[in-house]
Amino acid sequence: MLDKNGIAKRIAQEVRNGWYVNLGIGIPTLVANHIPESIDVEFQSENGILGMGPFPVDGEEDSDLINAGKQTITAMPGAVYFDSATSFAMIRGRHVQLTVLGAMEVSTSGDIANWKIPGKMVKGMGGAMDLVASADNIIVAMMHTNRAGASKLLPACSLPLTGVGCVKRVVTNLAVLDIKDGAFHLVERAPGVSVEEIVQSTAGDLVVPDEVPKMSI
Amino acid sequence: MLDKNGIAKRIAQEVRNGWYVNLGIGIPTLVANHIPESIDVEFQSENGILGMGPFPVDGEEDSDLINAGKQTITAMPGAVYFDSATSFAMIRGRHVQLTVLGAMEVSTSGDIANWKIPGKMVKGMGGAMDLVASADNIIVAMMHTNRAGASKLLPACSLPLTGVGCVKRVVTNLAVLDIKDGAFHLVERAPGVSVEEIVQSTAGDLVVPDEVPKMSI
Amino acid sequence: MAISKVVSSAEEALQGVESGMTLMLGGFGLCGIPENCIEELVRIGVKDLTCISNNAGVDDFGLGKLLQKRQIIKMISSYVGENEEFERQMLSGELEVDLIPQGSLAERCRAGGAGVPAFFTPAGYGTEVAEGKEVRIFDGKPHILESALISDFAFVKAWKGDSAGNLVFKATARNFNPMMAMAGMITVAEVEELVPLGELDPNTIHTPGIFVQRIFVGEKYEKRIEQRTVRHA
Amino acid sequence: MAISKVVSSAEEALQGVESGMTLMLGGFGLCGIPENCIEELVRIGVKDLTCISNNAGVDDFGLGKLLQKRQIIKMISSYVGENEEFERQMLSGELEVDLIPQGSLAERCRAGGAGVPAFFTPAGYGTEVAEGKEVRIFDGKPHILESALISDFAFVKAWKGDSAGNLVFKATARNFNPMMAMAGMITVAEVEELVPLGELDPNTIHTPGIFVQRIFVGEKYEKRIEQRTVRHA
Repeated sequence: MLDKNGIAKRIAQEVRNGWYVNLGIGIPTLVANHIPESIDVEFQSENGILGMGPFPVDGEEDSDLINAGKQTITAMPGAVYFDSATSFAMIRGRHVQLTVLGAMEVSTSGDIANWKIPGKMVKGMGGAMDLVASADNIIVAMMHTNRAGASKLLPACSLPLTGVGCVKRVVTNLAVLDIKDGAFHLVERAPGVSVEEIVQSTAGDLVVPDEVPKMSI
Repeated sequence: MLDKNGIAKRIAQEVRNGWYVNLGIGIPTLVANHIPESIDVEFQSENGILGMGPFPVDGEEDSDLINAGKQTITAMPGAVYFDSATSFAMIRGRHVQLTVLGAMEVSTSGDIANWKIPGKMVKGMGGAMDLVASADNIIVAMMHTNRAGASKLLPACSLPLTGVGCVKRVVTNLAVLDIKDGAFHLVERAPGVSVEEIVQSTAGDLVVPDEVPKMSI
Repeated sequence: MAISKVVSSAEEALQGVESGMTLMLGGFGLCGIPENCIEELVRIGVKDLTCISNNAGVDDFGLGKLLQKRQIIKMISSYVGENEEFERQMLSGELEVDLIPQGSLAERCRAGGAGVPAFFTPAGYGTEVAEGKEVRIFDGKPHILESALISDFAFVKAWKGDSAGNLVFKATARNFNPMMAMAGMITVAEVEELVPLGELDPNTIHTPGIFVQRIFVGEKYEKRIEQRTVRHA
Repeated sequence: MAISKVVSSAEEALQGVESGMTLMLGGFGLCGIPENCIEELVRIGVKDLTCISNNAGVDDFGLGKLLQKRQIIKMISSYVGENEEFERQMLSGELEVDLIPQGSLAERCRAGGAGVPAFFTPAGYGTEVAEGKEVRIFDGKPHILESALISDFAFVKAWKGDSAGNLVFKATARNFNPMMAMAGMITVAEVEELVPLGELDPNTIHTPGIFVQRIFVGEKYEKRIEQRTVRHA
């Protein structure tokens, strides 16, 4: 079974040279730590930077330089700042090759719910709806089950949706799964995780091939 | 009767302190020469400059700095350059207080035709359609009659339209006229021009008040 | 001569702001917010405001200050966490909240400033954001029709500005400020530094002065950091 | 490390350009046009091109060179005077011409790059430009629905650029270049000067490198002036 860093590490393997990547808050943010040196990518943060670097060293924080999670950051050589309309022009116009974000629920039709729980305080969708509606390549990073142990991979989302039919791949603590033809397709299992355990933890239709390779991370 | 410079001079009287002004090619361009020193205005050229200055002195032309008529220009202190989308955001978003442009025909309903003569080579509308569709304040600068002596102020335009119901004031070599309630309203006559001459030269309905002041220019 | 937009104080800059108005306020989180305009809004005590702002500040800073004084009746935002008073007012029904996808919010402000009354976007299709909105398929993909946003006043915060109202922003403090400057009927810019006319390179101005009606130097900037995050070197 | 977009020549930059494609070309008149890309288009001799460009050059410069070689079958522009060969081909029916209001052309390119498939504008309502287009009233005023434009290749010309494809334009040579950079499936930028990564101030970049797929230094710039106009000092 993977921890959060393991999930991020596995997702980092999906990143290709030359891609612009938008990483959501939480596990997705960790992906940046695992991109191999041999690969050139640039991180976009939707509040207005391309070429986001690591967090600053203590004492070098700049209140004018933050990421979409409102954290202080740094800029890499070749970075560029822009306004929010331009930022979402990049996103909506499909100039960003990969979006990684968290989710509360994902369905077999590729729907995603990650912004609202009825009855709880609603914080808002931020840029998530724009990101999922536009990206050609969306990877969801999440735990396979919620704290109560219930599957987050469902026949249909029960929570209010963030986007419809947009998620193509999910990486969890248990597995890598693709979504197509109205089902989850098991692609890889995490080290130490059995196919049976994944089947048990997946509420939506799951297609299991004869051979399920173990992740190499 | 006014010459082209006279028309420009009369139009310059319409300009108020603090206005952003877009001047079309031809007579409108001359308006800039007649703005009193006491008035602060900025000229916008739709190819991407605000704060346009006079033509450069010989030897100081910059091929990267032109106006919408493709003429070499200069920039005033406080000028700013921008792209074409931003330029027309200014125009369409009604941030430009006054547009002055030429016309082939104007009608009693405020329609304007100034871009196309059927059977002749069509050069295109450039920014004229955006300008007339958006400006709150459009003044047409033109000769009262065409070369054949026919009126350019008509009950309805015969040429393909540039815009509909948008012109509120026309300044010609003979007169200043407002357009409202489906008619031209004579506001001022040019020096040396009789009301009869204006009536003769105006094909569209013309409302003539008892008193028609002479322009003071 | 360039048109001068300079006013001497926040007080003068906010002349004409009245209760019941719709205001836009630039900033993302606490980054790039018009601190001095917010202070002045608190001071003059206008009420029943509709505020269009990506976020709602924190309890004791940014728009949170207006919430504490119950000056806001409606927020139009994309993300409004980090604020207990906000939550209390929202749950009690004192505060109406209209949540909008962040990209749609940005584009709707730009559209308002650019004279584009409506546009299609894929964001929010199939979600509650799309309820009551026209849906149309383009290139096989459903889109919803979103309308432009404008405001009575827009308050933006820039790094540098000149008397003509030209503005330059710093780093990610730019965010929503340029679009909101376009969409305000009256746009007030507060700046850290007012430079002499002609000092800003006309090639590198972010917001042309035509979008700004009043400009003043902010008295003091706290520029609070919401999530101070550092790495261990 | 930033993604590198640098190619060594116009020839390499235009790899993949084929007859029948739709191209965007930046520039206003002869100001800010991608001179070296145009030369290369002439050299490789691709035909049946649809060119989206505000203007069509003059007889012997700019897009006029492609017209002389009869490489263009359709022009999408706002103004196409100043060109006798253009006129001849248009009147003889060899060349199709789609005339678009300049602001709509600019906004349609931006929309194409920004993932906005369509938007409403008042420009052209009641004229032949509106024929066949949906009309809708907003705030009492009729608007027409205009669609986004995209292209197989966009060719833009900048003043300075870096290896990440970040671009800075000079004065009014910016014009249509930034929007077209956004709207090209493959955007080729030619620059007067390629500067080391990190030299461009990230605050003052006009076109972020994400919109540029290939960048090269133009071999030679004539930068011809169309209407040399001077005042007598």
